[in-house]
Amino acid sequence: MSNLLGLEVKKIVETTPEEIERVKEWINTEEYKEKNFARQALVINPVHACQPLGAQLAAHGFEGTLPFVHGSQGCASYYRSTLNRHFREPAPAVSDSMTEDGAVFGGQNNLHEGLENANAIYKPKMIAVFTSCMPEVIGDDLTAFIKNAKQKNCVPKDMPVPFANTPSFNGTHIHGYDSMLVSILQTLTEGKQIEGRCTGKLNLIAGCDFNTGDYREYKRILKEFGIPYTMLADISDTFDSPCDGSYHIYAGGTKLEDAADSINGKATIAIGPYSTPKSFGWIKDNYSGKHVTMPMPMGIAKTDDFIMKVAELFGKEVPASLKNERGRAVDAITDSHQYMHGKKFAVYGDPDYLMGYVSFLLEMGAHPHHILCSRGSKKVEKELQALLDGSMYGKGCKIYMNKDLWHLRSLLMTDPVDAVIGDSHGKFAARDAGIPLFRFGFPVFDRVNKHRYPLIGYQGVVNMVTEICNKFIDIKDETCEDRQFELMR
Amino acid sequence: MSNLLGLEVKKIVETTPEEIERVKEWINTEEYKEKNFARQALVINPVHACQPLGAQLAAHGFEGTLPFVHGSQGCASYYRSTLNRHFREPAPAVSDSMTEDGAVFGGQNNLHEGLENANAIYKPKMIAVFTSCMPEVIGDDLTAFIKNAKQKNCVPKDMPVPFANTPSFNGTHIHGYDSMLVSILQTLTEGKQIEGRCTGKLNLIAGCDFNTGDYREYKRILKEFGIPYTMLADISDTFDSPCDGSYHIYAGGTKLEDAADSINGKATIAIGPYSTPKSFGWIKDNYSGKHVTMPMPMGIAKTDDFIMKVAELFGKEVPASLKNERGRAVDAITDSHQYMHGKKFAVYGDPDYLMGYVSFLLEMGAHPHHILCSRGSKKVEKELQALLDGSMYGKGCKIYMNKDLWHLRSLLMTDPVDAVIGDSHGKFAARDAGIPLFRFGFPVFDRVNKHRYPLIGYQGVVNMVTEICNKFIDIKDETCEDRQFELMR
Amino acid sequence: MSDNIRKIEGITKESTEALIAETLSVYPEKARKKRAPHLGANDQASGSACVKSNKKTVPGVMSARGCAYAGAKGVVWGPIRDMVHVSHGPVGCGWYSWGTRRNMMSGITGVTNFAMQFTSDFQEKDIVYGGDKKLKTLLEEAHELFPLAKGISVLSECPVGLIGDDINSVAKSSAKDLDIPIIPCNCEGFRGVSQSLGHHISNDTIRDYIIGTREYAEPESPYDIALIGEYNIGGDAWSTKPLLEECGLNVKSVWTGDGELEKIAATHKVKLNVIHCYRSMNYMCKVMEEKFGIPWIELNFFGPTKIKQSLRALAELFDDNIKEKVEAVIAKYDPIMQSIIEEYKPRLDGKKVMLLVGGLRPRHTIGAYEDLGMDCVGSGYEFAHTDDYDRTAPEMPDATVVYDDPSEYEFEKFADALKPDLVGSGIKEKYVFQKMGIPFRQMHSWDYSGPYHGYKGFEVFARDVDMAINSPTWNLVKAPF
Amino acid sequence: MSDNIRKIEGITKESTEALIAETLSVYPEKARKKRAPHLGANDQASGSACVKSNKKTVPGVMSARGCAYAGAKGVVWGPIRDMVHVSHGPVGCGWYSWGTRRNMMSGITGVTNFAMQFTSDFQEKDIVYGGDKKLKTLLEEAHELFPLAKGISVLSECPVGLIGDDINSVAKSSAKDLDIPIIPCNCEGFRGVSQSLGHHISNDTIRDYIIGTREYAEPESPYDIALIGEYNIGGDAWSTKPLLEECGLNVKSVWTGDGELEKIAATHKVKLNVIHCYRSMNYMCKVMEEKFGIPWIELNFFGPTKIKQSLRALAELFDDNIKEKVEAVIAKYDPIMQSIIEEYKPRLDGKKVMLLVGGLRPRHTIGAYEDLGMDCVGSGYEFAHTDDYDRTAPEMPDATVVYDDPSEYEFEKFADALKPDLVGSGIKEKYVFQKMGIPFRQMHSWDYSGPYHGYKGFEVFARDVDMAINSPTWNLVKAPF
Repeated sequence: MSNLLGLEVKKIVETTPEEIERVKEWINTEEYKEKNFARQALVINPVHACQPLGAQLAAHGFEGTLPFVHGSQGCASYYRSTLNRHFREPAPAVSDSMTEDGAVFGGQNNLHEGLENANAIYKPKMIAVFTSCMPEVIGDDLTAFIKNAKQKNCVPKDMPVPFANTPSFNGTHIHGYDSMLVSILQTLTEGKQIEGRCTGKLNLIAGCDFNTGDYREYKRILKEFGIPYTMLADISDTFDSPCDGSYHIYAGGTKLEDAADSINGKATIAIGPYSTPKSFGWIKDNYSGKHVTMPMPMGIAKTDDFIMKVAELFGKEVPASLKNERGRAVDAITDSHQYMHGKKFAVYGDPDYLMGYVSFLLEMGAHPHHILCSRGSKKVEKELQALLDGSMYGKGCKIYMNKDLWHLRSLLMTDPVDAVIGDSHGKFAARDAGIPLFRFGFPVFDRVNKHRYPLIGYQGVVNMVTEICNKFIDIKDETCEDRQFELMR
Repeated sequence: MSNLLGLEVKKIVETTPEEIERVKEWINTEEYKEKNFARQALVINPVHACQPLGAQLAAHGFEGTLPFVHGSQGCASYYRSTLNRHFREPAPAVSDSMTEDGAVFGGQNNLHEGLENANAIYKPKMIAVFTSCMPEVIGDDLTAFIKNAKQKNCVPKDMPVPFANTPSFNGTHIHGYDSMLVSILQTLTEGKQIEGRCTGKLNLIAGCDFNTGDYREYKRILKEFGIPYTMLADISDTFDSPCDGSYHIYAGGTKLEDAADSINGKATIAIGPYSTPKSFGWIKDNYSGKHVTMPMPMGIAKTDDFIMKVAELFGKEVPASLKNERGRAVDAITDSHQYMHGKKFAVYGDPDYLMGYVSFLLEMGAHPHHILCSRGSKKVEKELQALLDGSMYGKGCKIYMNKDLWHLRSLLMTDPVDAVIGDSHGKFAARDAGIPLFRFGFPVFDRVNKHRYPLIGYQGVVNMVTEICNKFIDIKDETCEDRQFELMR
Repeated sequence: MSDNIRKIEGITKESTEALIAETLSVYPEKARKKRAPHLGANDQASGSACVKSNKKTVPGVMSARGCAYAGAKGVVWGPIRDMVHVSHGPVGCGWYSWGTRRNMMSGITGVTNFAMQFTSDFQEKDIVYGGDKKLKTLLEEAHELFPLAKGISVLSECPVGLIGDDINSVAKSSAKDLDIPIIPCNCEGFRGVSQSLGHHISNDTIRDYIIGTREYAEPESPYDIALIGEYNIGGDAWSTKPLLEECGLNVKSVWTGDGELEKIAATHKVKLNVIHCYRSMNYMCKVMEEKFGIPWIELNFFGPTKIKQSLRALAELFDDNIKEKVEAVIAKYDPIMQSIIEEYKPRLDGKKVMLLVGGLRPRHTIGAYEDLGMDCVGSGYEFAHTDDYDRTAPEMPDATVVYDDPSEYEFEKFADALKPDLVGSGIKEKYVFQKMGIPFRQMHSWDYSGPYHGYKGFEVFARDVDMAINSPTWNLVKAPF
Repeated sequence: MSDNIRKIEGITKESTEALIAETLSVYPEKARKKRAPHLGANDQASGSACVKSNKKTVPGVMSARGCAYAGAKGVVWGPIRDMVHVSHGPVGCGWYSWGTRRNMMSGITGVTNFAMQFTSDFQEKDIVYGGDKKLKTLLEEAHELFPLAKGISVLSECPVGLIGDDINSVAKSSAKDLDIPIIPCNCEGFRGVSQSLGHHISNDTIRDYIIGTREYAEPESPYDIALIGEYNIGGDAWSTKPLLEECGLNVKSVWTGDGELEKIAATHKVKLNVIHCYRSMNYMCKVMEEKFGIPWIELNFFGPTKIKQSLRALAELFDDNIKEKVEAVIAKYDPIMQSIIEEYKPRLDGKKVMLLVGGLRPRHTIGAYEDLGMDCVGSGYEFAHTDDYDRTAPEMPDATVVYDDPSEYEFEKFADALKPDLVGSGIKEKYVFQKMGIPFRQMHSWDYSGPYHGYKGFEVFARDVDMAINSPTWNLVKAPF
């Protein structure tokens, strides 16, 4: 009954140290890099996750909302634990635990039973349903299933149950975020548009952003402006909630009535053209007021654009407090440019983050030497190239589309840089290359509180510059010979 | 004309490598430590500076105020460059350049000429005079000198010219801060007390604190409370001013009229019992309203005390926003206690900072194993001991009063710890011991933006915990063997 | 294990059953009926399960369970260090399970170990046209880029089984072409009710493709054993393997912590299988017993009491030489363990712990807590079977609550009522309880610490438990205002 | 230096004098009268000073000057690495000057070098009763704790001179007791008008206590030289010393960068003194010339043009052997320098720089900027003398503004009017100009970079100047709103 491969039975032979040494050297070579970049089918250490993860993030951004995975239960456990580890916070979500028979009969029974139980036990105000592979492959009809669920009173007829098809074999987490978000907005705003009504508010969508500090920073900026706002899919309190001795399953999120009323907003800004295209497209066609999509405001220039756009949309002056903040951020970068100027970086991550990293680095006179995008369109590549072409510090920098972190390793070993910007998964390549990794992306599993420090806005510039410059100085202090070890740097 | 010592003329002999090796080992021994601690006269690598430095800091905390050093010009250059390097900001101050003849005729002429020129050229609203060694030794009578200066119209009669005797051979920079501050307050409030008037404001003195982020954090907290305040000696804008293409010699500081009116305040809190005793003593006897002196609010418990005191003084509830902030800070420390728990620290600095470091570390379950105070009273020692006695994590921790960083080095080499908290000057001892230095003190000459991140309040807790825990994880990642190098920490 | 019945003050069969009833009261009828048999009060004397188990999870209740793929990739296959493990299907499953279990590995990553994420990253077209071709290419690329990999496992994700790919034949033909073992494992996540089936499927695959395909180079010895169900979490195997060697035994292979394919493949040559995680690998122990006549013994490496019992039970199966060595080992470590207990017990005595872990620790760690003076007032498994619960009954104090695949709601309610001083469970539960101000340790991953196995591990375990429970940060949870 | 007169577009004698007049207009009569002679338009042809210098600073104007102690401790003594330098008096002076000059040192701190802060930390009682006893004890303690220190310098701060302590006799007796050189230096901060007197006093002390008290162990050679006025800022001496050695010369001692007491003490045996910082050490060159007949030559190690001129001038004083070596060195470095210039000049051509530094760089660095295509449109010194300004005239373009001990106000006004692309001065000035959006480099300390001396240094200098001027951060200073 054994040895089904029918390979010959051998005595165990250990690989010789010489052979190990040879391969160890070989994987750092140009020759290896070429073989590595020739890969057609195998993906090694990808930077992207699958759609449902982003869908769950979006769902957590709304008041009293329970994310609901229609599919195998293991999927939900994976999404939850990923968010737990990054935020070091709870990430409550249920699944309807589809199994073999689902393949035969479809998932409607699981969905209905799951909705009924989840509603009874966790008393949500909204259940946001999204799919993992199984129902996508067998082709479950969510529209019908959920209509039936309400008829069967699995959930109250008036309970919003938005749903999104988020197949894992297509796009990445940012697309799942977009699909879930647009479905939630469609569901909540249905019939809420009132002729002539204007909330006077700005609707702000942060995009598929896993940094709670960013959300708080957006809100602080708008507060400085004195502009009323509705932040849509606001995860800041969900994933940065107080520890006060009591657990609240729904710790934060956009108030549902605010989300519903957002269709009557004065203006809507969707941050992250690459993580909110569907949502923005639908908003453009359906929301009152003005609509703008903008890149993440990372770095001084992109933050200026955001600030000016907000001022323009609401016909306001930029408040003195923000002018001063800007001046202090500029002070921080002029005072410390010498620690970053001319340094080479490798950066990777989601497209919206990449645009931010690259323009920030170029502003500092640093080189985003290797720019690696795990999944991205020609449009992403073109926009990145345009950023590079706009600065003398972009010369010689190269963009690698649809590549993974094993490709990055080859780049770091054959064409070295001074540091990497990415997420925790880059730590292995960075260690092999002997350079620091700045954990500005998602996920961060191995440092604390990174998600509490904004990367956007002027404060984000100060945060990035501080972390990067001080790390470079740390390295100098830790590696210099005694006679170069000085009090001042 | 040479060899006045009359020592024998010898051929040059190089010290042997063996001898160098022997001494190199020897200075790390217990035996050396004992000799080192037996020092009576020699001070090596002291942690404290002299009074006038603190006096200049206080002076910079007031609107349109020009710090004026009565003494040798070199002194002024030293104070200025120290502040320049720490804040990476301008620190305008003049001196009256006393020279030899001053020793003979006293410094009145220099003072008068200096006041006249400074006033004409730099058009201050106030000139804050403080002394360096020379006039203190020869016994210049500042009271008379300045009276005469006004009679001679070196400065307008109505211009406030507070002055402080700040001898460098007595106390440290924190005492100079106190003396200058009380003189400024006495000068500005003279005759301003109005029977029955109450500004309804809180007067807040931050103490001799070189962290601009702390000042902003105090103000933010009071804003959350909705309590009107006058922050006395507010250096936050002076030493964290925007870079916008124009230089303003007087970039910030407490409005003089607010300072004058502070005598009619509803309440006054003086932070830092060890850097503001004179000021607080005088305020207690002369200011309207309630008066409280409190330790720096470092760590959760001391911040709670501060928050509750503010609430009590103004009969207010603690706002929800601060309750949530507290909860988030507690969340940060419960989530990351495992990275600090049981770690041993050596801490040194000014008494008020030390109280903060020690109570913060004990809160985290860490041990402030070596507590070194460069200049401090029995009272300081008793208060520190009380903190240690109040926690099981204080067991075995020891306090060293009036010791310097060469003593600290002996402690680190003979009784090792995991990290040091102090200022940049500790970097040499920390490097010899092979442990990290956390630069929470003053001055920081070798890292950027440290002064922009508050250490006080709940945000301060998050900042300290983040820096410390992530550095310990950095070290683990950088020093562990491959098989221990992991994605999660 | 102690034969006399242990009682916990304030806990009776009645109180526990009342707690269960009250907890389930919010459930819809059907769900309540399904869940009720999975919750019970322990009957210590009976020595048998008080709950049903290994049933389908009730939809929508928020279970902590994973899937068959998780059991195969994360648990059984992932730890084998010298193989390339391909997550075959969409990108997510492999990405989520990449580096998140803490099964540590020796060797050089990318050269002699492959603690990386290999995936076929299925796209729409692969679903439509099938992924077999892609798999074939992928296997060639893996073999070319990682020539020292001793084999490749192909772990299918849900779509693979649904679209009817035939990974078995691809594996077979590629194995011939590349002349290395390529193991197909049909562990789609929708199979079975939990990780558990993934373990079983993986065991069967080892049986079918691996066992018996290698032989050890060294001559046999009567002391040759294999260590089964030891996954080297936080370095556990680096504590247990040396310990067994100190007892005079030759650990020829470890399943599968820091494991090596060929040594596992030759395990049919050992004289005894020592199993730690019964749930995930008892299948292969039984197979090797039937097929090769290899006896097996179940041990517990948590805490000095259990370790001592285990080593002596082990010694019973060998000659005096081993017996003496074992006694010497015990004599050597007893005083060290005593001093650890003296340091921590005074700070932990009488503290209560609740557990919800996988298939082993909810019972195996109880003794270690008791060594520190602590009581386990509730325990349960994500994916255990009846035989696990039978083994649990005598370990738990009488009448304490036992929960099988509990929902987050149930677990939270029980903790609310029982007020434990420590909860030991997984990352999904950690922050829920910490928000409640209850100290918590991740007991799947040792919470980024470890090892916890063996004498070396107990020192770390004791320190961590003390740190969690006595961290002064907990005193700050409640604001004074 | 070029003999033809250089003009800067838009700068005339008239424009410069108008600028000066306008700047001084806010000053009170007396101050204006005092300051006027210290500001002037350069007369390049004259080759002589256009300003008065080395006068008392006008009180209250905000001068950048330091004191005699700073000149003695910071400049001359501090860099001698194998001595303990005691800041005798209150704690401040030593603390402020601790580690803030960047004179780098070899050796092991606390063992063979003493880059630390030693002070008697005067208290009230020391002022009242005098500090001589304390000094004696302190010297014993220093000798016991630092047995490898080759000597101790005692640098007095203001109070010491005012209370009439006699450090000279304490030094003399302790030197005998401890049998090591203990050098008393009466450099109280109130002496003189600037750092400059501190240099002079220190030179005299070296003359009186050190020179001639040691002899080199090795036999003499015609190529023995000393490098004087090289303080190893940012490692300058580690660029210049090897360069001179590459030219075939034996650098027997460096004054005082990374300096060694005994080698300095034996310098009377060299054949030539090569001086870089004329201001701070010309005194001892003259002494050694008179007393030991040692010729000296003034060189400039900034920028390839000046380096080449300097090396050839140096070669003229030696035989063909050296001449050949020097030409070989020049031939070796010329192309390297050329490539550096080709890289940076296109980005820097025509940029304007203003300088305010100490006693050397306001003239010595001009050539290096010119090598990069830049023009110096204003320069001045903190503590120079007439002979420095004489040497400056030919280096500066005609009619450009020269300022002696300018106030911050004057310097700022000049920059406002001349709109330099770069200002090179000190830390006290740095952030003033950066707030104005003007790129700045600290030219005392090389702004935490360096070395700037020699061929090696020019590469660093060019990179830093380009970085400062072309950093894109300056484009962000003005807000778009």
